[in-house]
Amino acid sequence: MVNVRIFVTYKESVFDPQGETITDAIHSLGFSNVKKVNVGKFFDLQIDSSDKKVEEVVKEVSEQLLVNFNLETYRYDVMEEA
Amino acid sequence: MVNVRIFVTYKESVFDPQGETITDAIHSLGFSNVKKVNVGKFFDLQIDSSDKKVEEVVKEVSEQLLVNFNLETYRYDVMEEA
Amino acid sequence: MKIAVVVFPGSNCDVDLFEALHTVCQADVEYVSHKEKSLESFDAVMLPGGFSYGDYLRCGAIARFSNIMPAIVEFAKQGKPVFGTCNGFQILTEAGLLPGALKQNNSLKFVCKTVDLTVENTKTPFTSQYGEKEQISLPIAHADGSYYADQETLAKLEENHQIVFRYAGENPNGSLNDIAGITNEAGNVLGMMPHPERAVEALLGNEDGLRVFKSLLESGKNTIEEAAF
Amino acid sequence: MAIKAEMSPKEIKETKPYIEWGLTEKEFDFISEQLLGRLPNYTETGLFSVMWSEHCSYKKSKPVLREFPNRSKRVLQGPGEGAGIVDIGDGQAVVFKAESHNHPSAVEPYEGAATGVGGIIRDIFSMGARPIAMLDSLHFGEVDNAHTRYLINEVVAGIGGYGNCMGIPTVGGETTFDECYTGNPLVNAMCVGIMDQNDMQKGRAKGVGNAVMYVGAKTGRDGIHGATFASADFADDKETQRSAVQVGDPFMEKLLMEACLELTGQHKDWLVGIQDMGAAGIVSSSCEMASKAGSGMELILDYVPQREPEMSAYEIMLSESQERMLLCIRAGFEEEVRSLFKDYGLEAVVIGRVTEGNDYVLKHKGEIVTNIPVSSLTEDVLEEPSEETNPERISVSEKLNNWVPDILDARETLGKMLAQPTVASKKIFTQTYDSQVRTSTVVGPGSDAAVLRIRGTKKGLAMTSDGNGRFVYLNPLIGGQIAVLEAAANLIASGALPLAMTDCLNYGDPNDPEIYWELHKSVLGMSEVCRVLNTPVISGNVSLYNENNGEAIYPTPMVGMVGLIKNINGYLTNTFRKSGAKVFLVGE
Ligand SMILES: Nc1ncnc2c1ncn2[C@@H]1O[C@H](COP(=O)(O)OP(=O)(O)O)[C@@H](O)[C@H]1O
Repeated sequence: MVNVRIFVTYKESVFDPQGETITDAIHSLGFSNVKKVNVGKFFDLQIDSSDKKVEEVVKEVSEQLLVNFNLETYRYDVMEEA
Repeated sequence: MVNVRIFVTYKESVFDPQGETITDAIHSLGFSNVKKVNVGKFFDLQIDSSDKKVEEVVKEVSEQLLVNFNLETYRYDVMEEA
Repeated sequence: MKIAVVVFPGSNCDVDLFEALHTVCQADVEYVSHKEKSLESFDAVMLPGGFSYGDYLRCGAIARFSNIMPAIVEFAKQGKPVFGTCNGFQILTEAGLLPGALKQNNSLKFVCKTVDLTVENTKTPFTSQYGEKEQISLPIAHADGSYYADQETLAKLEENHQIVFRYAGENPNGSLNDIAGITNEAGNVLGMMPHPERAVEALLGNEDGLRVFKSLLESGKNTIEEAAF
Repeated sequence: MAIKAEMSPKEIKETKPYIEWGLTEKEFDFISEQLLGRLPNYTETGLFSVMWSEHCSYKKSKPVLREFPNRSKRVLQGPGEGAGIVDIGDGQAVVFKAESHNHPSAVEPYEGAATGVGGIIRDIFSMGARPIAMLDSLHFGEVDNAHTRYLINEVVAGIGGYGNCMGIPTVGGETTFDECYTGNPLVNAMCVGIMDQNDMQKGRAKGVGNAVMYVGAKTGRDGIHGATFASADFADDKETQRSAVQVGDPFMEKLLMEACLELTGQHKDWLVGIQDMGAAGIVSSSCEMASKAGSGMELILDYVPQREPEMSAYEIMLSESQERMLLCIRAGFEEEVRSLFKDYGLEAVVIGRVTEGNDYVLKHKGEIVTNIPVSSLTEDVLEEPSEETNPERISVSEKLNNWVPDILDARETLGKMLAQPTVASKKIFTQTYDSQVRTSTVVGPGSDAAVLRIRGTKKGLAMTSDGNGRFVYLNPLIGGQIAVLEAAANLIASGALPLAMTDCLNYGDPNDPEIYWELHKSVLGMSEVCRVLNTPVISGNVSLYNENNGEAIYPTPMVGMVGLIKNINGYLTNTFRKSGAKVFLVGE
C-alpha cells in the first residue's frame, strides 16, 4: 500500500473569494500579521501498488477526475509505503 | 515572512460522504487499486513573524476560525522562511 | 421533435424541465436515465439542474463519467441541440462540450432570486424567439455559478458571439464578462446558469423563459421541413 | 474508539452508569423488578435509557399532549406515525410534521440543522408521500453577539444545504432574535408532502416470518446517545463531553427518497411497513414497528451494514447515523427489494424477522445480547407526573394595570420597529434557500404564508410556521391561543382554508413546576383555538430541557399549519396590488 497526497489549488490567475474572505476574517480577529491566505484541497489516496505504477495512477486519476485544468493545478507527494 | 500550511481533515470517526462518493467514482473509472480516498483542505498562510510567535498565531487562527472541532482536526507545517 | 431530459443521480430540476416541455409546450419529451447508452430516436437533449452526485468534488465532475455521456458528446458533435441549465451547464463544461468552468459564487453562498439578463445572441436553436439585446428576467438558484475562462477563451467567446445571455445590472456570482450562458463554437450546445424552465407560466409570476423552449421546438420544425424537401 | 469491556449487570446496578445516560434509579429498579424480573445487561440498559428518554417516550409531556384535539372529518392519520395525513379531496392527501433539532444545532450548527431537515424529510416520505416543501422556525440570541452570528450563518447554511440538494423548496418560515435563545437556539423544521391516499404507509412490522430490512447509509458511531442528549439540559462545562454529531449526506437521502417512493408507489404488495430511523436509530424504529403491530422481532446485528470496525451491539443499536430506513417486507420479496434499491446504488439488507409473541431478541456474534418484551421499551414507560405552579411573575403581573405604550412620534417608532432584526426583512437568509425548485411555488418567502399549486389539479396549498415565545412567556394561555390564531390568519390571508396543524413544543426543564405550568397552559390555549377553528393537531414534536446554565428559554411553541386553496387562481398575497385600491380594517 502506498499513500499519496494530491494537492489541488486554483491557478494563480483565478480569483479565490474564499481566500480573501478568510484573510479578512483573520484580520478582524486581530491577527494583522497574517498577510495572505490561500486555500486548497487535498486528497489522500491509499493505493495498492502491486499491479500498476503508482505515479501513473495518480496522474490519471488527477487529470481525469480530481483536477479541472480550466481553473486548477495540482502537485502530489508519495508518502510512506505502509 | 514565514509560510505555514495548515491541514484540516475530518476526525476519523466522522462520516465523510464526499470521500465515499469520490472513491466510488474512481473505481467506476477502473482504478480498482485505489483503496481509499480521504478529502481534506489546506490553508497556506503568509505570516509576518516579527511581532508574535508564529506557532501561537497559527494555533489561535486554526482553533478560532479554520477548524471545526466538532468534526475536524488539524496539523500544520511551518515551511520555509521566505 | 422528440426531446430527452437526462436524469443523473441527484438531478432535481428534471421534473421542472419535463413539465415545462410536456405540460406547458405540449412537446414530445421523455426522461432518459444516466445509465442508458444511446440517444437514438431523440432530436434534442436537455440536462437539468440539481446536485448530481451531491456535487461532491466539483459540480458536474462525477456526472460527466456517466454511461450516457459518450452518447451526449456524439450527439453534440453531430450538431444536434444540447441544452444544460445550472448543474446541466456545469456538467457540459466538465465534459468539455463547453469551454471554461463554473466556480463558487463570490459571495460563497447559494443564491436563489430573479435576475435581469440581456439576450446577446438570437441565432441559436434556443434563442431565436427573443429579440436582439432583449432584456429579460429569469430565476437563478446556485452556489457555483461564477463563470471562469482564461483571457484567450473569453476573447474567442466574445468574437464568435458564443455569449448568449449576460447578467444585466448586478452580477450575482462574479462571472467574468457577466456571462450567464454560452454556446459552443458551432452554436448547437448551450449552457446557462439561470433556469428558464422556472419561468414558463403566468401562475408562477414569470414567462420570460418560455421562448427558450419555443425556440427549440421551432428550430425542430425547420430542420424537419428541410429534411422533407 | 477502543472497545471497553462492558460492565456486567451487577456492576451496572452498583455503579449506576444509567444515570449519566438519563435513566433514573426508580426507572431502573422498575425495569429490573417489574418488567424483566432480572437485571438488564449493558446493551439492554442502553436500549432502555434511550427508549425511556423524553425524546422517544414523551413520558413528561404525554399528559399534556392529550389536550390537543386530533380528529376531524379530514384527518386520515393523526399523531403516532411518522407524520399526520389530511384528506384534500380527489383521492389526494397532504402529509406534514415539524421536528426540532435544537441541541444538535447548538453544538454543531451546520450539521445539526442539516440533519434536522434530513430527519423530517424521511418522516414524510416514509408515509408514502412526496415531500414538496420545507419551512423552518428559527430563534436565536441577539445579533450583536459574535457566536450568535456564527450560529445563524451555519444553521441557515445547513438548512439550505440539505434542502437545496434534495430538490425540496424551502418556502417559508420565521426567524426571531431574543437574548433568551443565546445559549440554546431553536431550530425547528417542517416538511409538507403530498400523496395519493392509496399509497398510505404505516410503520409496522407484522406477519410472522416477514423480513426486517435495513436500507440506506451504513451505521457508524455517530450520535450515540443523541436522543438522551436531546433530553438533558446544557451547561458550559459539559461542552467537551458531548458526543459526536451526525453528518448529513443529502445526496444519499435523495437516492433513498426516490427508491422508497418507487417502493411505496409501485410495489405495495411487497411492503408491510416502513419507518425512518431517527433518534435512537435501529432500536426505536424496530421496536416501535413491532410494538404497533403487536409482534415480536428478532434481529441479527452482524448483518447491519457497518462503517466502522468492531462496533458493539450497544453502538449498533443506538447509533444515529443518518439516511437510513427500516422496512418490513413480505417474506419472499426480499430479493426484489434488494434489487430495487441496488438500482439506486443503495444497500438493502435483511437484518431480521418478525416473530411470534412479544419478544425483542437481538443476536450479535453468536450470542443473544438482548431478550426483553417489546412493550417494555414502548408501552411500559412510566409516565412522570409533574408538578405545576403559577410563576410569580404571572401572578404579579395579573394585578398590574395594562401597560400602554406612549408614542410621541409615530414615524420614529415605526422606523425603530422596522430596524429590529426580528421585524426586518429576512431576505439575506431566504435567498440562500432554493424556494422554487419543483416549479410549484406560487408564493415563496416574504408573504403571510407560502402558496404551492398542486400539479394536475386546480388546487393549491398554503403553509406557514409561526411562534412567539414572548407572548407565551407573558401569558401562556393567551400566548398559545395567539400562536394558533396567527398561523390560521396567515393561511386565511393567503386565500386558504386552514386544515390542520403540527407543532414543536420548545420549553425548558419540565421538572421545574413553573415551566410545566407554562407548557400545560399554553397547550390548553392552543387546543382551545384548534377546536374553534377545526384544525386538529395531526403531528408534532416536543423539545424540553432548552436551557443554558440553568436559564430556560421563553416557552416557545412553534405552530405549523397547512390550508387548502380550492382554486389556485384565488390565492392572495400581502401586497397592495394597485394604487387607489380601498383599504379595509376587518375585525375589532
Ligand atoms: N427562516 C426562514 N425561512 C424561510 N422563510 C422565512 C424565514 N424567516 C422568515 N421567513 C419568511 O419571511 C417572511 C416574514 O417572516 P416573519 O418576520 O416571521 O413574518 P410574519 O410574522 O408576518 O409571519 C415570511 O414569509 C416567512 O415565510
